[in-house]
Amino acid sequence: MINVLFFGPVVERTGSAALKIEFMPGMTLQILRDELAEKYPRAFEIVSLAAVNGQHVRDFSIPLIDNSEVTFMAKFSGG
Amino acid sequence: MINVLFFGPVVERTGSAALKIEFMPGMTLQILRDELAEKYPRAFEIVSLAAVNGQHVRDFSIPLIDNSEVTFMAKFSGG
Amino acid sequence: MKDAVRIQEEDFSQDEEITALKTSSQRMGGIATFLGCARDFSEGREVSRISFEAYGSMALSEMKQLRLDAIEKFKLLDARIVHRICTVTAGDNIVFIAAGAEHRAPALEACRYMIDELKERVPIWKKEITPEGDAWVSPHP
Amino acid sequence: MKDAVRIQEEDFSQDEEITALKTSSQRMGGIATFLGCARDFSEGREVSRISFEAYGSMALSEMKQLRLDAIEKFKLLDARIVHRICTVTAGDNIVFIAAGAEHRAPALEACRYMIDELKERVPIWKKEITPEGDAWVSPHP
Repeated sequence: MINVLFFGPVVERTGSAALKIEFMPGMTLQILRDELAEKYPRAFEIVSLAAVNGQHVRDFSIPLIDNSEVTFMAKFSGG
Repeated sequence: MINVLFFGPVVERTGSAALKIEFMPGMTLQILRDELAEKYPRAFEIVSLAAVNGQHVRDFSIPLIDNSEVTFMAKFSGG
Repeated sequence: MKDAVRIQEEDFSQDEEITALKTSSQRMGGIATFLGCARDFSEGREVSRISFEAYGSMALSEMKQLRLDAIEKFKLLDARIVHRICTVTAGDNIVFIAAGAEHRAPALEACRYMIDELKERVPIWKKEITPEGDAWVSPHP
Repeated sequence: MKDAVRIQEEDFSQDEEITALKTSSQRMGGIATFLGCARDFSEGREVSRISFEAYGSMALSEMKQLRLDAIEKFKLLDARIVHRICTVTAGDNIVFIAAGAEHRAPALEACRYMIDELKERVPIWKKEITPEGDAWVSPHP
Protein backbone atom coordinates (compact mmCIF):
# COMPACT_ATOMS: atom_id res chain seq x y z
CA MET A 1 0.00 0.00 0.00
CA ILE A 2 1.01 3.60 -0.60
CA ASN A 3 -0.15 5.97 2.11
CA VAL A 4 -1.15 9.23 0.50
CA LEU A 5 -1.54 12.35 2.66
CA PHE A 6 -3.09 15.70 1.81
CA PHE A 7 -2.94 18.94 3.81
CA GLY A 8 -4.63 22.31 4.08
CA PRO A 9 -5.80 23.74 0.77
CA VAL A 10 -5.49 20.36 -0.98
CA VAL A 11 -7.69 18.54 1.56
CA GLU A 12 -10.33 21.19 0.97
CA ARG A 13 -10.46 19.99 -2.66
CA THR A 14 -9.99 16.20 -2.19
CA GLY A 15 -12.37 15.98 0.75
CA SER A 16 -10.05 13.58 2.54
CA ALA A 17 -6.70 13.94 4.27
CA ALA A 18 -5.46 10.36 3.79
CA LEU A 19 -5.87 7.63 1.18
CA LYS A 20 -4.50 4.14 0.74
CA ILE A 21 -3.55 3.28 -2.84
CA GLU A 22 -2.69 -0.25 -3.98
CA PHE A 23 1.03 -0.53 -4.65
CA MET A 24 1.99 -1.85 -8.09
CA PRO A 25 5.50 -2.93 -9.09
CA GLY A 26 7.08 -0.29 -11.35
CA MET A 27 4.95 2.48 -9.86
CA THR A 28 6.63 5.87 -10.05
CA LEU A 29 5.67 9.11 -8.34
CA GLN A 30 4.47 10.36 -11.74
CA ILE A 31 2.18 7.34 -12.25
CA LEU A 32 0.67 7.84 -8.79
CA ARG A 33 0.30 11.56 -9.42
CA ASP A 34 -1.52 11.02 -12.73
CA GLU A 35 -3.85 8.44 -11.16
CA LEU A 36 -4.77 10.83 -8.34
CA ALA A 37 -4.99 13.89 -10.60
CA GLU A 38 -7.59 12.11 -12.68
CA LYS A 39 -9.61 11.40 -9.56
CA TYR A 40 -9.15 14.85 -7.99
CA PRO A 41 -8.57 17.29 -10.85
CA ARG A 42 -9.44 20.42 -8.82
CA ALA A 43 -7.01 19.47 -6.05
CA PHE A 44 -4.17 18.88 -8.48
CA GLU A 45 -4.66 22.32 -10.02
CA ILE A 46 -2.96 23.69 -6.89
CA VAL A 47 -0.50 20.85 -6.24
CA SER A 48 3.03 22.03 -6.95
CA LEU A 49 5.21 20.05 -4.55
CA ALA A 50 5.58 16.42 -3.53
CA ALA A 51 7.35 14.57 -0.74
CA VAL A 52 8.07 10.88 -0.24
CA ASN A 53 8.57 9.77 3.37
CA GLY A 54 8.90 13.39 4.44
CA GLN A 55 11.59 14.31 1.89
CA HIS A 56 11.09 16.84 -0.88
CA VAL A 57 11.11 15.10 -4.28
CA ARG A 58 11.56 17.05 -7.49
CA ASP A 59 12.18 14.16 -9.88
CA PHE A 60 8.78 12.49 -10.40
CA SER A 61 10.33 9.58 -12.34
CA ILE A 62 11.60 7.95 -9.12
CA PRO A 63 10.14 4.51 -8.45
CA LEU A 64 8.02 4.18 -5.31
CA ILE A 65 8.59 1.51 -2.69
CA ASP A 66 5.71 -0.34 -1.05
CA ASN A 67 4.47 1.24 2.21
CA SER A 68 5.85 4.69 1.35
CA GLU A 69 4.16 7.85 2.64
CA VAL A 70 3.52 10.19 -0.27
CA THR A 71 2.26 13.77 -0.07
CA PHE A 72 1.14 16.09 -2.85
CA MET A 73 1.18 19.64 -1.58
CA ALA A 74 0.11 23.18 -2.47
CA LYS A 75 2.72 25.94 -2.17
CA PHE A 76 3.62 26.57 1.45
CA SER A 77 2.37 29.66 3.26
CA GLY A 78 3.82 29.31 6.74
CA GLY A 79 6.02 31.79 8.58
CA MET B 1 33.33 81.14 27.11
CA ILE B 2 33.39 77.99 25.02
CA ASN B 3 32.61 74.84 27.01
CA VAL B 4 34.81 72.05 25.71
CA LEU B 5 33.95 68.45 26.60
CA PHE B 6 36.03 65.31 26.18
CA PHE B 7 34.92 61.70 26.55
CA GLY B 8 36.32 58.20 26.99
CA PRO B 9 39.60 57.61 25.17
CA VAL B 10 40.19 61.36 24.70
CA VAL B 11 39.81 62.15 28.43
CA GLU B 12 42.40 59.49 29.12
CA ARG B 13 44.85 61.60 27.11
CA THR B 14 43.78 65.13 28.14
CA GLY B 15 43.44 64.31 31.82
CA SER B 16 40.24 66.35 32.07
CA ALA B 17 36.70 65.92 30.80
CA ALA B 18 35.75 69.61 30.58
CA LEU B 19 37.54 72.88 29.89
CA LYS B 20 36.46 76.49 29.59
CA ILE B 21 38.16 78.38 26.77
CA GLU B 22 37.92 82.15 26.37
CA PHE B 23 35.69 83.03 23.41
CA MET B 24 37.23 85.36 20.81
CA PRO B 25 35.30 87.05 18.00
CA GLY B 26 36.03 85.33 14.68
CA MET B 27 36.85 82.04 16.40
CA THR B 28 36.16 79.02 14.18
CA LEU B 29 36.05 75.36 15.10
CA GLN B 30 39.40 74.97 13.33
CA ILE B 31 41.04 77.73 15.41
CA LEU B 32 39.78 76.13 18.63
CA ARG B 33 40.90 72.72 17.46
CA ASP B 34 44.41 73.92 16.65
CA GLU B 35 44.72 75.68 20.02
CA LEU B 36 43.70 72.53 21.89
CA ALA B 37 45.75 70.21 19.69
CA GLU B 38 48.85 72.18 20.58
CA LYS B 39 48.06 71.78 24.28
CA TYR B 40 47.03 68.08 24.03
CA PRO B 41 48.87 66.61 21.04
CA ARG B 42 48.44 62.96 22.16
CA ALA B 43 44.69 63.41 22.61
CA PHE B 44 44.26 64.95 19.18
CA GLU B 45 46.07 62.01 17.53
CA ILE B 46 42.86 60.05 18.10
CA VAL B 47 40.34 62.87 17.61
CA SER B 48 38.45 62.34 14.37
CA LEU B 49 35.01 63.83 15.01
CA ALA B 50 33.63 67.06 16.42
CA ALA B 51 30.24 68.28 17.57
CA VAL B 52 28.93 71.74 18.40
CA ASN B 53 25.97 71.89 20.78
CA GLY B 54 25.42 68.17 20.29
CA GLN B 55 25.35 68.30 16.47
CA HIS B 56 27.92 66.57 14.27
CA VAL B 57 30.06 69.16 12.44
CA ARG B 58 32.16 68.20 9.46
CA ASP B 59 33.07 71.69 8.21
CA PHE B 60 35.63 73.05 10.67
CA SER B 61 35.54 76.52 9.09
CA ILE B 62 32.23 77.36 10.81
CA PRO B 63 32.40 80.29 13.21
CA LEU B 64 31.70 79.52 16.86
CA ILE B 65 29.16 81.40 18.95
CA ASP B 66 29.90 82.40 22.54
CA ASN B 67 28.71 79.87 25.15
CA SER B 68 28.73 76.97 22.70
CA GLU B 69 29.40 73.41 23.87
CA VAL B 70 32.13 71.88 21.71
CA THR B 71 33.31 68.28 21.74
CA PHE B 72 36.28 66.70 20.03
CA MET B 73 35.78 62.95 19.89
CA ALA B 74 37.56 59.70 19.08
CA LYS B 75 35.82 57.28 16.72
CA PHE B 76 32.73 55.81 18.36
CA SER B 77 32.72 52.23 19.58
CA GLY B 78 29.23 51.76 21.00
CA GLY B 79 26.68 49.16 20.02
CA MET C 1 15.77 23.78 28.35
CA LYS C 2 13.39 23.71 25.41
CA ASP C 3 14.50 22.31 22.05
CA ALA C 4 16.13 24.76 19.64
CA VAL C 5 13.59 23.82 16.93
CA ARG C 6 9.93 23.38 17.82
CA ILE C 7 6.41 23.31 16.44
CA GLN C 8 3.94 24.12 19.16
CA GLU C 9 0.45 25.42 19.82
CA GLU C 10 1.32 27.71 22.73
CA ASP C 11 2.99 31.12 22.58
CA PHE C 12 6.72 31.53 23.26
CA SER C 13 8.80 34.07 25.17
CA GLN C 14 11.60 35.84 23.36
CA ASP C 15 13.46 36.45 26.59
CA GLU C 16 13.40 32.72 27.25
CA GLU C 17 14.54 31.86 23.73
CA ILE C 18 17.38 34.38 23.82
CA THR C 19 18.51 33.16 27.22
CA ALA C 20 18.57 29.61 25.85
CA LEU C 21 20.45 30.73 22.73
CA LYS C 22 23.09 32.51 24.80
CA THR C 23 23.87 29.44 26.92
CA SER C 24 25.62 27.83 23.96
CA SER C 25 28.53 30.31 23.90
CA GLN C 26 30.10 33.21 25.79
CA ARG C 27 31.50 34.49 22.49
CA MET C 28 28.14 35.56 21.06
CA GLY C 29 28.40 39.26 20.26
CA GLY C 30 25.37 39.59 17.98
CA ILE C 31 21.91 38.04 18.08
CA ALA C 32 19.43 38.77 15.30
CA THR C 33 15.82 37.70 15.56
CA PHE C 34 12.78 37.73 13.35
CA LEU C 35 9.28 37.53 14.76
CA GLY C 36 6.35 36.98 12.42
CA CYS C 37 2.99 38.17 13.73
CA ALA C 38 -0.63 38.01 12.62
CA ARG C 39 -1.88 41.20 10.96
CA ASP C 40 -5.47 42.41 10.90
CA PHE C 41 -5.35 43.17 7.20
CA SER C 42 -4.03 41.18 4.26
CA GLU C 43 -4.21 42.39 0.67
CA GLY C 44 -6.91 44.85 1.70
CA ARG C 45 -9.21 42.27 3.32
CA GLU C 46 -9.97 42.36 7.02
CA VAL C 47 -8.70 39.21 8.70
CA SER C 48 -10.26 38.10 11.98
CA ARG C 49 -8.11 35.06 12.65
CA ILE C 50 -5.42 33.00 10.96
CA SER C 51 -5.17 29.25 11.39
CA PHE C 52 -2.20 27.07 10.53
CA GLU C 53 -1.88 23.47 9.47
CA ALA C 54 1.41 21.57 9.10
CA TYR C 55 2.67 18.27 7.78
CA GLY C 56 4.11 17.95 11.26
CA SER C 57 6.86 15.33 10.97
CA MET C 58 8.24 16.78 7.73
CA ALA C 59 7.91 20.38 8.91
CA LEU C 60 9.93 19.63 12.04
CA SER C 61 12.66 17.76 10.18
CA GLU C 62 12.89 20.53 7.54
CA MET C 63 13.16 23.17 10.28
CA LYS C 64 15.92 21.17 12.02
CA GLN C 65 17.83 20.83 8.76
CA LEU C 66 17.35 24.53 8.02
CA ARG C 67 18.86 25.43 11.41
CA LEU C 68 21.90 23.23 10.72
CA ASP C 69 22.27 24.68 7.20
CA ALA C 70 22.24 28.23 8.60
CA ILE C 71 24.74 27.39 11.36
CA GLU C 72 27.13 25.94 8.78
CA LYS C 73 26.61 28.57 6.08
CA PHE C 74 27.00 31.60 8.36
CA LYS C 75 29.31 30.05 11.01
CA LEU C 76 26.73 30.73 13.70
CA LEU C 77 27.32 29.87 17.32
CA ASP C 78 23.68 28.79 17.63
CA ALA C 79 20.21 29.27 16.13
CA ARG C 80 16.59 28.62 17.10
CA ILE C 81 13.34 28.27 15.13
CA VAL C 82 9.87 28.09 16.68
CA HIS C 83 6.61 27.95 14.68
CA ARG C 84 3.16 27.94 16.22
CA ILE C 85 0.45 25.73 14.73
CA CYS C 86 -2.87 26.99 16.04
CA THR C 87 -5.41 29.75 15.42
CA VAL C 88 -4.21 33.29 16.11
CA THR C 89 -5.66 36.79 16.05
CA ALA C 90 -4.10 40.16 15.15
CA GLY C 91 -0.89 40.86 17.04
CA ASP C 92 -0.29 37.23 18.03
CA ASN C 93 3.09 35.63 17.50
CA ILE C 94 3.42 33.05 14.69
CA VAL C 95 7.07 32.30 14.07
CA PHE C 96 10.33 33.11 15.81
CA ILE C 97 13.84 32.86 14.36
CA ALA C 98 17.05 33.66 16.21
CA ALA C 99 20.65 33.58 15.03
CA GLY C 100 23.66 34.13 17.29
CA ALA C 101 27.17 34.79 15.99
CA GLU C 102 30.40 36.41 17.13
CA HIS C 103 29.63 39.48 15.03
CA ARG C 104 26.50 41.20 13.81
CA ALA C 105 26.73 40.71 10.03
CA PRO C 106 26.44 36.90 9.95
CA ALA C 107 23.72 36.95 12.63
CA LEU C 108 21.60 39.40 10.61
CA GLU C 109 22.21 37.59 7.32
CA ALA C 110 21.44 34.18 8.79
CA CYS C 111 18.21 35.44 10.30
CA ARG C 112 17.02 36.64 6.93
CA TYR C 113 18.16 33.39 5.26
CA MET C 114 16.23 31.26 7.75
CA ILE C 115 12.91 33.10 7.45
CA ASP C 116 13.17 33.22 3.64
CA GLU C 117 14.05 29.50 3.43
CA LEU C 118 11.41 28.52 5.99
CA LYS C 119 8.75 29.91 3.72
CA GLU C 120 10.10 27.87 0.79
CA ARG C 121 10.95 24.58 2.49
CA VAL C 122 8.67 23.97 5.45
CA PRO C 123 5.25 22.37 4.80
CA ILE C 124 2.94 24.72 6.68
CA TRP C 125 -0.23 26.31 5.31
CA LYS C 126 -2.10 29.38 6.45
CA LYS C 127 -5.86 29.93 6.32
CA GLU C 128 -7.26 33.42 6.73
CA ILE C 129 -10.61 33.60 8.49
CA THR C 130 -12.42 36.78 7.44
CA PRO C 131 -15.95 38.11 7.97
CA GLU C 132 -16.61 37.05 4.33
CA GLY C 133 -15.40 33.48 4.85
CA ASP C 134 -12.24 31.39 5.07
CA ALA C 135 -9.51 31.17 2.47
CA TRP C 136 -6.23 29.27 2.26
CA VAL C 137 -3.45 31.68 1.41
CA SER C 138 -1.58 31.31 -1.88
CA PRO C 139 1.88 32.79 -1.61
CA HIS C 140 2.96 35.17 -4.34
CA PRO C 141 4.64 33.32 -7.19
CA MET D 1 5.14 52.54 28.67
CA LYS D 2 8.88 53.14 28.38
CA ASP D 3 10.24 55.52 25.73
CA ALA D 4 11.02 54.03 22.33
CA VAL D 5 14.61 55.35 22.55
CA ARG D 6 16.54 55.11 25.78
CA ILE D 7 20.01 55.16 27.32
CA GLN D 8 19.98 53.36 30.64
CA GLU D 9 22.15 51.55 33.13
CA GLU D 10 19.79 48.67 33.84
CA ASP D 11 19.09 45.63 31.65
CA PHE D 12 16.02 45.47 29.43
CA SER D 13 13.49 42.77 28.55
CA GLN D 14 12.96 41.89 24.92
CA ASP D 15 9.46 40.63 25.63
CA GLU D 16 8.61 44.01 27.14
CA GLU D 17 10.15 45.93 24.23
CA ILE D 18 8.35 43.81 21.63
CA THR D 19 5.05 44.17 23.46
CA ALA D 20 5.54 47.96 23.48
CA LEU D 21 6.49 47.94 19.79
CA LYS D 22 3.38 45.97 18.85
CA THR D 23 1.00 48.40 20.56
CA SER D 24 1.64 50.96 17.82
CA SER D 25 -0.12 48.93 15.09
CA GLN D 26 -2.22 45.85 14.45
CA ARG D 27 -0.78 45.69 10.94
CA MET D 28 2.72 44.67 12.02
CA GLY D 29 3.51 41.39 10.27
CA GLY D 30 7.29 41.34 10.77
CA ILE D 31 9.51 42.41 13.65
CA ALA D 32 13.28 42.20 13.31
CA THR D 33 15.56 42.73 16.28
CA PHE D 34 19.26 42.96 16.89
CA LEU D 35 20.75 42.37 20.31
CA GLY D 36 24.40 43.21 20.94
CA CYS D 37 26.01 41.32 23.83
CA ALA D 38 29.33 41.35 25.63
CA ARG D 39 31.74 38.63 24.52
CA ASP D 40 34.47 37.09 26.65
CA PHE D 41 37.05 37.37 23.87
CA SER D 42 37.88 40.22 21.54
CA GLU D 43 40.65 40.07 18.95
CA GLY D 44 42.15 37.12 20.82
CA ARG D 45 42.35 38.84 24.21
CA GLU D 46 40.33 37.65 27.19
CA VAL D 47 37.91 40.36 28.30
CA SER D 48 36.63 40.35 31.87
CA ARG D 49 34.30 43.31 31.65
CA ILE D 50 33.31 46.05 29.23
CA SER D 51 32.42 49.54 30.36
CA PHE D 52 30.67 52.20 28.32
CA GLU D 53 30.75 55.96 28.37
CA ALA D 54 28.45 58.25 26.36
CA TYR D 55 28.09 61.90 25.50
CA GLY D 56 24.63 61.43 26.93
CA SER D 57 22.57 64.32 25.55
CA MET D 58 23.98 63.99 22.03
CA ALA D 59 23.81 60.18 22.05
CA LEU D 60 20.12 60.27 22.96
CA SER D 61 19.26 62.88 20.34
CA GLU D 62 21.22 60.98 17.65
CA MET D 63 19.42 57.76 18.57
CA LYS D 64 16.04 59.51 18.38
CA GLN D 65 16.90 60.93 14.97
CA LEU D 66 18.17 57.55 13.80
CA ARG D 67 14.86 55.94 14.77
CA LEU D 68 12.92 58.59 12.81
CA ASP D 69 15.26 58.20 9.81
CA ALA D 70 14.71 54.42 9.79
CA ILE D 71 10.93 54.75 10.13
CA GLU D 72 10.85 57.10 7.15
CA LYS D 73 13.39 55.28 4.98
CA PHE D 74 11.87 51.80 5.41
CA LYS D 75 8.22 52.81 6.00
CA LEU D 76 8.28 51.14 9.40
CA LEU D 77 5.24 51.04 11.65
CA ASP D 78 7.51 51.56 14.65
CA ALA D 79 11.07 51.11 15.93
CA ARG D 80 12.91 51.06 19.26
CA ILE D 81 16.54 51.57 20.29
CA VAL D 82 17.93 50.94 23.78
CA HIS D 83 21.61 51.23 24.75
CA ARG D 84 22.99 50.44 28.17
CA ILE D 85 25.72 52.63 29.66
CA CYS D 86 27.32 50.69 32.49
CA THR D 87 29.86 47.94 33.07
CA VAL D 88 28.92 44.51 31.74
CA THR D 89 30.40 41.01 31.74
CA ALA D 90 30.30 38.24 29.13
CA GLY D 91 26.80 37.42 27.99
CA ASP D 92 25.25 40.67 29.22
CA ASN D 93 23.04 42.74 26.96
CA ILE D 94 24.45 45.99 25.59
CA VAL D 95 22.21 47.29 22.82
CA PHE D 96 18.76 46.43 21.50
CA ILE D 97 17.25 47.47 18.18
CA ALA D 98 13.76 46.56 16.98
CA ALA D 99 12.01 47.36 13.71
CA GLY D 100 8.37 46.56 12.99
CA ALA D 101 6.84 46.68 9.51
CA GLU D 102 3.94 45.20 7.59
CA HIS D 103 6.28 42.74 5.88
CA ARG D 104 9.55 41.09 6.75
CA ALA D 105 11.96 42.62 4.22
CA PRO D 106 11.77 46.26 5.42
CA ALA D 107 11.86 45.15 9.07
CA LEU D 108 15.05 43.14 8.50
CA GLU D 109 16.69 45.83 6.38
CA ALA D 110 15.84 48.60 8.85
CA CYS D 111 17.23 46.60 11.74
CA ARG D 112 20.55 46.25 9.96
CA TYR D 113 20.53 49.93 8.97
CA MET D 114 19.93 51.06 12.54
CA ILE D 115 22.71 49.02 14.14
CA ASP D 116 25.17 49.99 11.37
CA GLU D 117 24.27 53.67 11.65
CA LEU D 118 24.26 53.62 15.45
CA LYS D 119 27.90 52.61 15.41
CA GLU D 120 28.72 55.51 13.06
CA ARG D 121 26.57 58.27 14.50
CA VAL D 122 26.08 57.78 18.23
CA PRO D 123 28.78 59.08 20.61
CA ILE D 124 29.38 56.06 22.82
CA TRP D 125 32.77 54.56 23.66
CA LYS D 126 33.65 51.10 24.89
CA LYS D 127 36.50 50.19 27.25
CA GLU D 128 37.61 46.58 27.56
CA ILE D 129 38.78 45.57 31.00
CA THR D 130 41.16 42.59 30.69
CA PRO D 131 43.47 40.80 33.13
CA GLU D 132 46.34 42.70 31.44
CA GLY D 133 44.73 46.13 31.92
CA ASP D 134 42.08 48.40 30.44
CA ALA D 135 41.90 49.64 26.87
CA TRP D 136 39.50 51.86 24.98
CA VAL D 137 38.36 50.11 21.83
CA SER D 138 39.26 51.59 18.46
CA PRO D 139 36.77 50.51 15.83
CA HIS D 140 38.18 49.09 12.62
CA PRO D 141 38.77 51.85 10.08
